[in-house]
Amino acid sequence: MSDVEIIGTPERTVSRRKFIMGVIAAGATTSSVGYLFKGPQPLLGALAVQGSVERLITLNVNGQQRRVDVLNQETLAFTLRYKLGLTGTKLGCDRAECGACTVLIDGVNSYSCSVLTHTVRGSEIVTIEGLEAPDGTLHPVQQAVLDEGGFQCAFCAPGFIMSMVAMVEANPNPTREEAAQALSGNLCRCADYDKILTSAMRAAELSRQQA
Amino acid sequence: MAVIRDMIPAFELFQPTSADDAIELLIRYGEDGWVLGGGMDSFDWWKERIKRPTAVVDLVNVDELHGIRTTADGIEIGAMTTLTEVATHPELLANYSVLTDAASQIATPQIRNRGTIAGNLIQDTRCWYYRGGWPCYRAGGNTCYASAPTAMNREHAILGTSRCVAVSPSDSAPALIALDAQFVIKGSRGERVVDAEDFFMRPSVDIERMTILKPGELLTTIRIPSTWAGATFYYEKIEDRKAWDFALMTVASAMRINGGVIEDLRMAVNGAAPFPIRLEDSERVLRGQTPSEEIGLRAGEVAIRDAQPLRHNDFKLPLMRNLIRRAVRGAGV
Amino acid sequence: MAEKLIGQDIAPDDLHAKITGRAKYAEDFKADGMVFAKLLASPMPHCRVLRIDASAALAMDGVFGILTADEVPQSEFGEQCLTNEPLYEGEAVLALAAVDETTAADAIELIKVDFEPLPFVLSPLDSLRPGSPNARLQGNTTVGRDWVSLKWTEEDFANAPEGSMPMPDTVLDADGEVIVRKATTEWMVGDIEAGFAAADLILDETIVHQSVTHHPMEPRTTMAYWQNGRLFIHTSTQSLVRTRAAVASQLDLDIEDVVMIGEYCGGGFGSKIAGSTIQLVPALFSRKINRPVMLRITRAEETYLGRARPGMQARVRIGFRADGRITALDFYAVGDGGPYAGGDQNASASTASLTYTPLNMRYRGVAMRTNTPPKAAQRGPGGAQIIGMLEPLMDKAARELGIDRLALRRLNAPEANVEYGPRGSTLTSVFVREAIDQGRELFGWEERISRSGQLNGTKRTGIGVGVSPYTAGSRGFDGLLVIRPDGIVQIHQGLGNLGTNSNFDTARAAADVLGIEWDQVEVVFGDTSRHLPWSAVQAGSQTTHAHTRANHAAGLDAKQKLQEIAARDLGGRPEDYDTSDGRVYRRSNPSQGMTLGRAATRAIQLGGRYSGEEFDDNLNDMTKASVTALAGQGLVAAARDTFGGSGGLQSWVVGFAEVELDIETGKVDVIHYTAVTDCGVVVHPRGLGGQIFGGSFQGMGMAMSQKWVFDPVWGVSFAKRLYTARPPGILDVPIDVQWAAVGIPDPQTPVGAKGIGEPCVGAGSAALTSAIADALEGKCLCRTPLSPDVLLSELEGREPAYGPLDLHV
Amino acid sequence: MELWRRAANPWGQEVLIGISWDLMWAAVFAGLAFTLAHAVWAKWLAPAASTDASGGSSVAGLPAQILRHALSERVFHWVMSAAMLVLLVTAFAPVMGIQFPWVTIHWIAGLVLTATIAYHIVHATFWQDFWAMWVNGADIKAGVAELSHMLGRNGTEVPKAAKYPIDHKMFHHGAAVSGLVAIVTGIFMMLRIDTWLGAANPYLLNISDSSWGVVYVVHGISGVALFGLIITHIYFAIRPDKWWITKSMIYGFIGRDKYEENFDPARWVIPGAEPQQEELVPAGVGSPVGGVDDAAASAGGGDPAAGGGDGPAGGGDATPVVEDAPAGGDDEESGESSSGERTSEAGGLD
Repeated sequence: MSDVEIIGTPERTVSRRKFIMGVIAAGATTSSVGYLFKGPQPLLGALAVQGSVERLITLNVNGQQRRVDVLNQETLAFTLRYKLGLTGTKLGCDRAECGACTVLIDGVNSYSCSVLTHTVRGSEIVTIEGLEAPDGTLHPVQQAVLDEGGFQCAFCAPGFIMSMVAMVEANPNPTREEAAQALSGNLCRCADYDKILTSAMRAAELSRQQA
Repeated sequence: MAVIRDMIPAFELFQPTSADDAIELLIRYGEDGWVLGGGMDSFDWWKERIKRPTAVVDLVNVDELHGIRTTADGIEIGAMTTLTEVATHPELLANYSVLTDAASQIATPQIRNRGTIAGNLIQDTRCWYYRGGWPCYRAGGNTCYASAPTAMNREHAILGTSRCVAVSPSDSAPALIALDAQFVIKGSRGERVVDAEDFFMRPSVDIERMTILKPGELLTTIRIPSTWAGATFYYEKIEDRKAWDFALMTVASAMRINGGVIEDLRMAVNGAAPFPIRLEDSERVLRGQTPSEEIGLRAGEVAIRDAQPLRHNDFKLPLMRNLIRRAVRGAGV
Repeated sequence: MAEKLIGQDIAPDDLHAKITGRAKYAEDFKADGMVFAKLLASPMPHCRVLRIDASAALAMDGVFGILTADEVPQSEFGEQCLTNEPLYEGEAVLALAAVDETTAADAIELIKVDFEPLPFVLSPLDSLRPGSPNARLQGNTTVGRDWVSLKWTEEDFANAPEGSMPMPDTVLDADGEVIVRKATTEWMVGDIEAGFAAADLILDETIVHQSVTHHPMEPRTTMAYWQNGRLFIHTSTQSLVRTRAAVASQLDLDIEDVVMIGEYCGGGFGSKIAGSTIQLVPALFSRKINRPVMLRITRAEETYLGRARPGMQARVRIGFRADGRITALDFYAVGDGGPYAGGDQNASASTASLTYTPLNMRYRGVAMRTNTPPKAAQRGPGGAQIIGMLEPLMDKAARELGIDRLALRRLNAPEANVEYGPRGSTLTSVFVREAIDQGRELFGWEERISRSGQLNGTKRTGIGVGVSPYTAGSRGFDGLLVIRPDGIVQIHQGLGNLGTNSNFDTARAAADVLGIEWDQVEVVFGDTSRHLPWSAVQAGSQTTHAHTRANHAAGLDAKQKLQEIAARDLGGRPEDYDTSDGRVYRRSNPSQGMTLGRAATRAIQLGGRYSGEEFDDNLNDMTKASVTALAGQGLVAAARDTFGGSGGLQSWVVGFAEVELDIETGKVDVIHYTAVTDCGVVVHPRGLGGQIFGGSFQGMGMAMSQKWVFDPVWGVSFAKRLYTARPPGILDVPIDVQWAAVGIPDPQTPVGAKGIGEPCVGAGSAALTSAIADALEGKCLCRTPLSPDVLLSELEGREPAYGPLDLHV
Repeated sequence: MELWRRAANPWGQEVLIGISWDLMWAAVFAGLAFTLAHAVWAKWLAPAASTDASGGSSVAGLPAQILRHALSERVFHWVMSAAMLVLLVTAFAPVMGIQFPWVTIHWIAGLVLTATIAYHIVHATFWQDFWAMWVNGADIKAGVAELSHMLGRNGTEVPKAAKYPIDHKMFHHGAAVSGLVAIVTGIFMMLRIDTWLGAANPYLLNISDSSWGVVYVVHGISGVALFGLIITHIYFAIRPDKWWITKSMIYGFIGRDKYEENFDPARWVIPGAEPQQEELVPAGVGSPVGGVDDAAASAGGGDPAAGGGDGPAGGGDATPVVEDAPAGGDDEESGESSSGERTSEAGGLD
């Protein structure tokens, strides 16, 4: 043992009851997976001010209406990953600096780490899980990536793929430079950019064929 | 500081549907209130837990703040218009391309898709001492760490400093100054309209704010007069990486050239000072002149006459001079 | 006969999961009752924890306790997962667990820790100055296993020319015993003074290479829980079975009591070779509070805890003969090892020795500790730094001697019989001259070099080349496969899965021995409960070489067993049988044979060594345990790589770049990049291309933009965000690129393949430093990163942006 | 109310960074409350003028106008006041919401203040009666009596004052201490901004950030104290019943009647007049010698005639220091002739 004085240990044993209380305090009993966030207890209820948001909302994700309990300060990335179990959306930096969390909000690629879930309540959200058809047919972009041997570690892949989807919608016939511009908000630390660009060009090609 | 914060503290969230309601809420919460536009700056502060608003007023549902309108004497951009919308708007592309050039080079596509034109103008400085939560002047403390002789200040200011040497990070600001834009500010006592170049706070006046906006005020509209429509524009941004990075320096100019002579012009840079600066001295040098390498160089030299580099940002002097030269060259030497 | 799988473009098996979002990385798991841990990190670069008051935090609802340094395994010299004497800003002091992360963050803020600041040092050279602080209380470096406080004298510093790094000599007595030590590692091959005497041109340069954080996309998150004394740990690691072994050893557990799940790893580049120290926190915390603990690492924490490539301050003197041959290379380096290691400079020295084969060489290295985040191997450790710094100097020499830059490199490049480094190391093969020649053609050297220095508007063209070797393999690991009664060949792989495709690509070696199609193969990986063989660490570009061999061995074992079963059932001798297209059959009468599935059923019936009940004793214990667990499930083949060989493995990448330097802004655009590699047989062309360009682009980022910045007064880091650390994005790398492989098999390995991950970084970095120097009309700035500020100051003839020995800028 | 502003330094240690601006508001409030209370008291509650045992002074040979502040003192006072006002305005107006570029003005005004104070210290030490501002036993007695009187003990006799009554002296000392502290801390603080002293360098002198915090706090406290003091000072200066004192800081003179009414001739000896008692000033210092050469304007105002530098000057010259005003104005203005000027008057922060 070192001679560091530690106040608070040996800590009290946390009883099962305490745990449950903690969970309730965290306002997370309504969701089986949603205990990531603590709510603003002091303000809740006491301040039913006009214009303030309600916590239980309906979110349109991948074409489904999902009822979900969302805290005020919750980002879309957290709601997707921890409330809705859509862990395909990755958190690489949580600061709009890497693009791993990119999803489509009303068809536009956006960093889900940097938007409040409440802000996009009325929007259509599409994540990587929403691209594949119910019968397992891959989205042309996914197919293109598969054809071209895809990514390396692929932690950035869901974000890149969502940006490619936005790209082929906005510009189905891009040059390689334009594709690079369209994907410039996504970082790949494996720097597999050449293969990614080739995949993007193939994605545009497959999309054109499908259209 | 190595305290890893990361999780956003709780706040009350409001989504009013009108600017007036938003202003009312902001007045009610005063310094504890926070305007949420695109959020590209806000989230950073919240996640770092350096700024902890009690109430956040999300403007997403305030329709009157969205959109681009052509008016009798120019064009109006709602504060909540995204940078992508600005960068791709046909009328802006056709007649005010200095602004679309600027907007299209901001950060990344995703940031432009959510980030707003007002947010780009209002965003806080990126001085890493300040953003790191150091108790500097701008944070209400009594020190500028960034101007110390030992400091790492490659990105910092060479002009217009006063205790604080942080730079304004806005890429769209110099373009709007070049276009002689006006900003409409709404508050509890109605509207006021200010010139773009007067919108940005000098640290000598208030070291803790980047703009003249007071708590309870909203920037609602950007008005671009038709004065400079279709003029000869130049915009250039120099940054380290071609995406994400804040500018080391940007230059924007609008010139009216007639018979090979610069009849009139407006020119601004950012990344040089704690606020975007209009280059009136350079404009004076250039007005009435035929664009040439020599006059461009002179305009550049004039602009950096009073510049005072810190230990690591001496390069900004030649950079600023050269960008001004290039703007003149862009007018067709 | 099935076409050989080696050499084909086959999409890796896990790609479908990766592109649909099904691939689960460590952070994507949850377990019933899981709680979240957060770290309290040191705000100071060096301090001592005096007192921790966690009472307010522990009183919060939803808080489950704290874990302190007193409760984690102690380590006298090395790094602990939590510490009471933080040695860098951001080092973890304690962890707190709570019901959710916001509660944990709120609670952490309530913990009061009294820190006593201690002296700190950021730059390794500073720690050599007389009277300067040491990074550790014990000293600033180690000699043998002893800590020492190594200082140079004022005289040593005064003796160096202005702006140059000193090169003080260690003082020896008559018997060669050290009287006054100046460096921690010294060696000499040949006679350095004679070498310089024979030189017609001597270059003498001080060089500074930044440290750069690895910054894998996935932070090193870990989730752990215990069941009946067994640890289940989901973690982000480059290796798998080796990380499992490391965790078992650190926690003093039986290896069988650690179940490690790491199916996907979001990048490592050397920073997660055996996982990471911090992964012990959830394991220990979970045991303490008896519930699953998730420790989600943030990007800022990743910057602190996530390792970095060691920077160095160095000086090099190189003597050239008039024909360009290097007669003497004198390299003196002070390496930044962070608080726990010694830096990369020794590897730099041996890489220089191999790349340029100087006739005489002296190396002196000082392995310094600093109070900066821990350093670790990063893709081409030591090699990437020295190649990036020396290649522009080769150009400078060529320029001054009036000879072709490629010719100078070719002249000094090693041949097959090379002996390099202090111990005269040898190689299995080397075809770098072939790579240079092929690159000359592919890049169009003659045409492009004619554009060197041309000014187009404000942009000046620069042509650069980097010749970069690095380690590419090891030997002696195990292969393990099961041929199931359904005919599927289940190939078990104990490697990590960080996107190099090693698990899949090296499995091809076994499949090729059996002559089967890829769709008959199922690769088992990523979860130690699935019975994996002992493997190399996924580092040092070992796996392509090591595991094509191991899988080749397992394939031969399987084939042998198939032949024996066939001979037993169908008559004849085993040698009469061959395997291909999912069958084992008689060579003389292919219709006579059986499917692999049938043979597997027979193997189960036969038992013994056919079904894994018996196995070779030379297998590793972990492989033996896996074979035992798999026994009876089919035809079990397990074999150790005993193919042998002499000499080390090195692969080469020769990178060629054309850049345009804007002389008014200092901005560099990379117009074109060509890379040619000597990595033996190409296993997976598309994967190889990805590795070459990815590594090269990482090197370009290192050369041009990537930052590592500290405030010198407070010792606090700034480049801890991605937007301040500036790893290259898709717009910063060239779009016009091409690659080729020499493709000559390594003669000492059955498959002929060598690894490739490492040398690309040095090639990319050096091609740019060389091209930028070319665009500066030969001026070598000898530092990284060559960002616009540095270049513009040079172009404008202003005072340099940084002092010649300034580090951490 | 917070007293201090604290912040975490870059190492997370809590350090002082300055005073809370609440303190400024407290000073404003205290100053205004005091003046209000005093005004109310003076208008409605003040007891009748005290009776002094000595009654109205009557000193033979008193001129009609008595010089109270020499020109040099008055110039000093007003320059210093201007600097002080500028300092207070530049310090506190931005905090109150009136924003302008204040820093440069503030430190330049600070340098002006420093120069005036330095002049004053030297002047008071070597050319003036340094001890005239000293609080002595008589002052304290007078102060106690005055207080008793103010508290309504009507019978109390309040002795007449020396040249500077105790309240003036206390104000002077309060302002002197606050001012000096503000000056010393302010000069340190200039190291942390770009000034003529050089570029900002927070690490100069190697002072720890917590010590810097103390410097800022002390500067803040002295500033706030000055703010409060100046509020009350201005209040008294503009009160009609004190206007004659204020005027003396403008024109230099008080009327004979005021002298006789308020001052003890024994304690403020007018040279040339007949002292009735031993002077109280310590031996060896500033015997009442002449020297006001530069007497100024007419007490009645209007005619700004300058006193000649010729006549009454001269060290040790016992010529009357006061002429009837207005003095003949044919000489050229000269406020500077007084190298030998010695009076018993301490220049005052009156």
